[in-house]
Amino acid sequence: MRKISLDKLDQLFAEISSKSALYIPVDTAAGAKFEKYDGTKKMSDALNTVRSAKDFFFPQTENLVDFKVEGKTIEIKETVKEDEDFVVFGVRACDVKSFEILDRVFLADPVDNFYKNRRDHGIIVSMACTRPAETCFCQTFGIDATAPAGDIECHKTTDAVYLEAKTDKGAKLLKSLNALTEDADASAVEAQKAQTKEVFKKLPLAGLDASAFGDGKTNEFFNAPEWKTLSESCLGCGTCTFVCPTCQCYDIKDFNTGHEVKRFRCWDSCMYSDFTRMAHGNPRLTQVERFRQRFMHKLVYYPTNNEGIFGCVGCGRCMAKCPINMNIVKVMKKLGGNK
Amino acid sequence: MQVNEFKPLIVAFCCNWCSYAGADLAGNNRLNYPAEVKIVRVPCSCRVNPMFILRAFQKGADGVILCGCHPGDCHYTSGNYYTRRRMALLFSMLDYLGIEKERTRVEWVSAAEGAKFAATMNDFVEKVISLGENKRLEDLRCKK
Amino acid sequence: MQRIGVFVCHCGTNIAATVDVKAVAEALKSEPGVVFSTDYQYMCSQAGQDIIKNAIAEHKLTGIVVCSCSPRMHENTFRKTAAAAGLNSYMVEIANIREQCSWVHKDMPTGTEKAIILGKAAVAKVSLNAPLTPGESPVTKRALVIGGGIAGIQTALDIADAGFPVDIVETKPTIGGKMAQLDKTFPTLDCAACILTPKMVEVAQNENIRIFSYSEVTDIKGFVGNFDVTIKRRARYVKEDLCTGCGACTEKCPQKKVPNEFNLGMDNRRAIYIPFAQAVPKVATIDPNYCTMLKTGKCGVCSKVCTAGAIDYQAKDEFVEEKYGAIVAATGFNPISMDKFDEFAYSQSPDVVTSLEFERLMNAAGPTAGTLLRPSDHEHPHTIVFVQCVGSRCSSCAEKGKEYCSKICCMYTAKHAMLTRDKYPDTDVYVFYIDVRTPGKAFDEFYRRAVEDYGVHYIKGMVGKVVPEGKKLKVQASDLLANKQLHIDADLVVLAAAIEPDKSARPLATMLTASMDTNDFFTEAHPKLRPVESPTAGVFLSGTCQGPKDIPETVSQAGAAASKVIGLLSKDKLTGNPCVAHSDENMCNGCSTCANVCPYGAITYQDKEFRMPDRTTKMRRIAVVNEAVCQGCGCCTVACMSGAMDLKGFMNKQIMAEVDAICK
Amino acid sequence: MQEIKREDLIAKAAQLLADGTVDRVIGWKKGEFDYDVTPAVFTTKEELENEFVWNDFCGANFSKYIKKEAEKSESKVMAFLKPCDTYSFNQLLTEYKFDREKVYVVGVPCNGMLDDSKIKESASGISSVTEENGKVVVDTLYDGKITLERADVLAERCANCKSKKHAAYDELLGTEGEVLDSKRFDEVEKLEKMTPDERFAFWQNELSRCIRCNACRNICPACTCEKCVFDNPASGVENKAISDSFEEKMFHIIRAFHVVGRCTDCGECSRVCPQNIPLHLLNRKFIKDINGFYGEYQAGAEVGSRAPIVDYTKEDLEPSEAVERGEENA
Amino acid sequence: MLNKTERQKEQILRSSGVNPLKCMRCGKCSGTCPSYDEMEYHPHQFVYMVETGDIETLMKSDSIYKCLSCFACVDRCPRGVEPAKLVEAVRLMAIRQKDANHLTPNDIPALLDDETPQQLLMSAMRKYSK
Repeated sequence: MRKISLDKLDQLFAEISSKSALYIPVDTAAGAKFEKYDGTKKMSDALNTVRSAKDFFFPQTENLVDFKVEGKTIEIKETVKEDEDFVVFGVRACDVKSFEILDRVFLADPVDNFYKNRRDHGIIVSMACTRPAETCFCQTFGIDATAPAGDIECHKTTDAVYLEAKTDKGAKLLKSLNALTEDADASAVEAQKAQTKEVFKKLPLAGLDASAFGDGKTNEFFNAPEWKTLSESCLGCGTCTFVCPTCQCYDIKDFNTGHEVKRFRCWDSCMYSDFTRMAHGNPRLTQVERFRQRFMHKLVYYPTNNEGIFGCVGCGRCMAKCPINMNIVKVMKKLGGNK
Repeated sequence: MQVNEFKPLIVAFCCNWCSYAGADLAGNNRLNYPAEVKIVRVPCSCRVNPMFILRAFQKGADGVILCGCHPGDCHYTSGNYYTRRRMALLFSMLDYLGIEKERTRVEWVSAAEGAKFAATMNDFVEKVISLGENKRLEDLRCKK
Repeated sequence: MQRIGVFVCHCGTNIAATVDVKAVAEALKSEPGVVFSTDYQYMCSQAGQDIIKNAIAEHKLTGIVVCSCSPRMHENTFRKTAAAAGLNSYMVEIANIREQCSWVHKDMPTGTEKAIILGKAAVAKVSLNAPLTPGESPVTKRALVIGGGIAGIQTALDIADAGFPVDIVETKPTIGGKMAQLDKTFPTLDCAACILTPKMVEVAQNENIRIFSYSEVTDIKGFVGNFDVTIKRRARYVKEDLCTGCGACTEKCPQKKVPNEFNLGMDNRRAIYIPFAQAVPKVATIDPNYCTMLKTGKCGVCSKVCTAGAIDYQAKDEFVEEKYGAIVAATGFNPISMDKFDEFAYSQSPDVVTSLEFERLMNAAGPTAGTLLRPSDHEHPHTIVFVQCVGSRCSSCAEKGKEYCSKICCMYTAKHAMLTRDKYPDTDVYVFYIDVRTPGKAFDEFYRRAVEDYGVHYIKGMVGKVVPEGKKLKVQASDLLANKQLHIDADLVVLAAAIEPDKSARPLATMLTASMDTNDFFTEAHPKLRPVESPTAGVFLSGTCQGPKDIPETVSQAGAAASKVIGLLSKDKLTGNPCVAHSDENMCNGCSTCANVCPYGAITYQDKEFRMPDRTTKMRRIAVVNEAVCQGCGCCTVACMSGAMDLKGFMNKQIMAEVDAICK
Repeated sequence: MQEIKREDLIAKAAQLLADGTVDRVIGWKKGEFDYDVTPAVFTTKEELENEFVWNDFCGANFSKYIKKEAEKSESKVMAFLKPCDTYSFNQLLTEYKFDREKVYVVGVPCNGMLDDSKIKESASGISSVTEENGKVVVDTLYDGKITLERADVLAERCANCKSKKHAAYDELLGTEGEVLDSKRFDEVEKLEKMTPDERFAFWQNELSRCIRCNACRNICPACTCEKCVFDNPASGVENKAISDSFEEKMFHIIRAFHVVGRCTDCGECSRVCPQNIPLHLLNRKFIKDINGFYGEYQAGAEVGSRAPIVDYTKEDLEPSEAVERGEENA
Repeated sequence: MLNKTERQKEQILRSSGVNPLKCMRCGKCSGTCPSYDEMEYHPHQFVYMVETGDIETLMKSDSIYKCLSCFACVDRCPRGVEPAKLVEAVRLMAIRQKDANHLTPNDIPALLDDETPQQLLMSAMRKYSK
């Protein structure tokens, strides 16, 4: 484990950003947000960014291919290009875990080149949590927010940041920063971790249990009458899916610029009435089915296809941002018999 | 004469009954105006949806002008009165968003005002040239 | 995918001198959908049109673009060409490369470049065109005239003369309107009754005309050619078919104290009455507000004296429903109320009268049997002051007067002044005027005669106040030319009250979805070119309901309205403009925004049941455009938020495709 | 603190359910915390007693739910409406969005709602939000009790409340308020006073955060189209996600334009925006312009009123004057 | 730059709020004026003379003090021109030009005689309380 005092953190950022693009969470009027480090920005102390870190690997829109129509001939232009290395600093445990969930979708056969390319070039420097919010429930899914992993795992104390490489990629980066950091003992952060763990036990959602859900529970929940009442208040907007670190659905569309056609993909939301619309229409006829889809996907379908791993990381963003405060916790409690 | 002269792209929506005829009259009288002006014929100025105007800017127009019958002379009696309100509000909003107000204009041109049509277009193109390329309402994807 | 043919015209050298037409034809060849492209000297010539026709057949074209002169010149020509070759005539688009290109640009490269872009825009549009067929609707060959004054009478007579049945609906017990109350008419001084009553009789005798007197229109549905109208026939308690108009009842009726509205309340009539001797229909009417029998059940005198047995105290309002192809509004005018003009003491002195009251005082059938007597003491007035523009041209307070000029006052005041001086040379007649407005045939000569031959004192200036004092009316006025204030002791003051549209016009306009101006005059479809038509198709305007006018003008407008009606009714079917609005019922929200902006009232709403995706059904309010009424301005398409409303021939996607092509 | 008590609302709802006036009640349902209230439909007294809440976080406007519920069945539904909600209610009626007879409106006075995101700026790990002596007391996991001034955490729209008077109701609980002299256009004026460059920078910064989640549109009482042009591939402007900064502007300009004369300034768009974009400043600009150009107009103040955008006078100002006038104000 | 006439006119229009262009020269103001015969220039002439900028003449004329400020002309004018306000504005200009009021309200009682109508008293109050 290495350590750097807080007053030297800027130097660390400067050093990293001199070699590759560096993104750190910064405070803005509209909450914390990952921004490219430009030598002046200060790292945010906020628990989490408003949008998740999935944008780094799976951006909201990205161009897949361009067609150029010249008279009556069509020329196809590939747009995939080799990315440069980049470092994302300060990713919380929940978001780190979300990458694993996305990997299982995008890196499975057939591999998504666009995603893989970014994943290969991205180095994740995580940051352990010390002050979880009342909306946090990552522990429900077995995530230890005090041990966020990533390529390098960080712990921030009152005076220093402790860094520990978790992967080879991380070790390589950390080594390159040796001049700025000093050796430290892993025990230096143990007390803080223990303290944080105690806080986690006291969180209002600490008792939330996902065990009722998971692999093979489709029949049990699919026709539950509660979906109707739960979905009643849903407006069908895409806020939850767009702030969610694990939502991975996308749509592919063409845009005619006048001189060429850009085929791009963009995030889609199962809450939308035209989600997976086919010639006969949307297979999910009303908001009840669309609403069910989102939660069944996170809690049942995904685990069924992925060795029981849940498709939710308990980051609490949807709880904070839903316009009418309907969220996965309420769904789990109602259907899973929690409290 | 400037080198690398900026040639703006101007879309002019003209109502069929007055302004389009006014443009024809400008032609009949051989009154020159810049070729950058391209006219789209609509039945009435009230047919012009704000979306058409934004669409033109998106696709690369540097200025959009809307021409209709003089208030009170609308072929459909009241169409241009609605145009006037809609565009007053739309243009005020564009201005509020910081978009150069000289890029949009409404002008009333009757079928007898060929000279006014040509003069209006000359003036409008000149104003747009002085503003330069449309940057604030452009769609980068549409840039060549 | 469309198969589009492009035809570039040289127009001699008109186009070809500044546009490289061959290059244009060549460039457009590679546009999507274009399968044929050529150029020719004169596309509009027979030979040129043959090229188009042959190409349509040979290349199985589904759409054509002609790059030529303005569509205002030859769009119809090429549409006919296309139709002759079996192509829908709305699959033609014109790129205007003459008036809007070759004639306004000087050099060849510029002109050619622009012409190509205009051509591309036309190709982009035509590739989204859909064949359009004009809608047809049948025409009910019957006209309705609302209002039985001289305007309504003349319109009805002219329509009936052309062989079409006409119904006149009149709220009063008799037709005749305001003209029946007049004494003489300017500028020829014919007696109004002498020229009007023969026409009234003609109406009564015309087999094509039905009169619904003492009736009103209560509901209008439908559209041009197909109006469904409900007419309420108010109970007159006298059977029209039995009453002979002998007048026995009106002489014997014991209720004598009913203000006579025909004489503007200056004398009384009975509870059962015939408004005037030449009334049409000449049928008595019982006034339910005054009839003792109807009010208390005791009397029945009229029933006893009626030898025809026409009295029916049990009569009820009846409703008649009828179909019409055209409706003419001829609701006329009224003088405005003088109650608020305290300065002229109208409410204080019976000797301050309006001009219409003065007409009755001069009229042989009036309350004074034609002798000019003061209403207060029935003495002969020696000094008469006429005040013009009372309530007209008055912009300061809307509740008092009208901002417009009432147009007829100058002339009738000159007439009154002249007639007074003619009959009673011993009277002093003063006319206070702001301007004397006499445009019209023989009008100014008429006014000058009043001044020069009859010695009427015309004074430029306005009366400031009238104060009744003893038997006199103290008139204080300014003489602007002499720069003096005048004080006149008058015996009679006559106010030329402004005129306003009849109060029934506003609710009628609502029923007709016809538009009105702020003064409640009906608006014309076009103020210059379509002055007798309302913007609402099938609705026509006759007389003062459209604006102040005198009798000659009213009669000519009535004839014009009639000719428009005849033109409409002589068609068996109405063929509409196919470029009309259309609402996609699946997207329509039924919010009524489109109907709010439609100048023609072409949009109505209906509840329709929709199958929802989850197999339930839902009733939804949706807009329906009446294609026979829609004129295709497209105002509704922008008002519509959801984009449900679109305009055929100028669809959103077509206009956007043009914009895209221009900006490419 | 709300002047009227939860118990009074429950009693009223229970009474209307009991006497058969209505068979459903639209109200607010308690959540996991004190601040995450959800609109819900209640059908029994028990449900109401267990889950109904009425507190400083009951900001949600029920318009969308009223429309949905009124379409559902022939029977009557009851809705609690705050003064600002009643304007939306009337506006929907003006547009024939539901049958007035199917809704029983109980007006409730409102003392302003709190903005939980403002509370979260000063407190983290919130365990409860209560009120003591007119101040907001937030109990937290880390910093104990934090006391906040109510005015500091009041929602923007409530701080600039336009009316405490209900525009519609069948029955009113508590006392009726007044139409207020609101300062709601101050922010718009501030923007108008900026230079065009500053304004452009301001909006570029704000709108660039848009993630096109559609929350603003889906919550908006005026956005009740069967199919939104931005969802309709045939409209030519559909965009599911924003690929270019142009589309952010396009979406927000057109959305604001589509609600011109229909927006009641309920402020829901700004409340729900996950990116805190001050969308109400767009709508208020239109409202301010309408008031300035065509005379005061409040959408939803009465049912059936004709919005200025679908009306005209012959003396209206020209579009060029409209822009000039904006500058004169500056 | 405005010349003196224009400046005076501008000031009169501004202080009176009257638009003389609305006048259609009907003369009803003069027809209704109770003080007509006392005045050298009559209400309608005020309107016209202000319109043409002939304000010096009006200021020199006694007419400005003969107006009773009864506002009959204002009430009766069909075009809402409000001639009395013009008279008042010219009067104020004249007074201000002299740099002082020649009468204070306290001076008035001494000047009253029994035959002075109440209306005049009222107009005097209006005139000199400014």
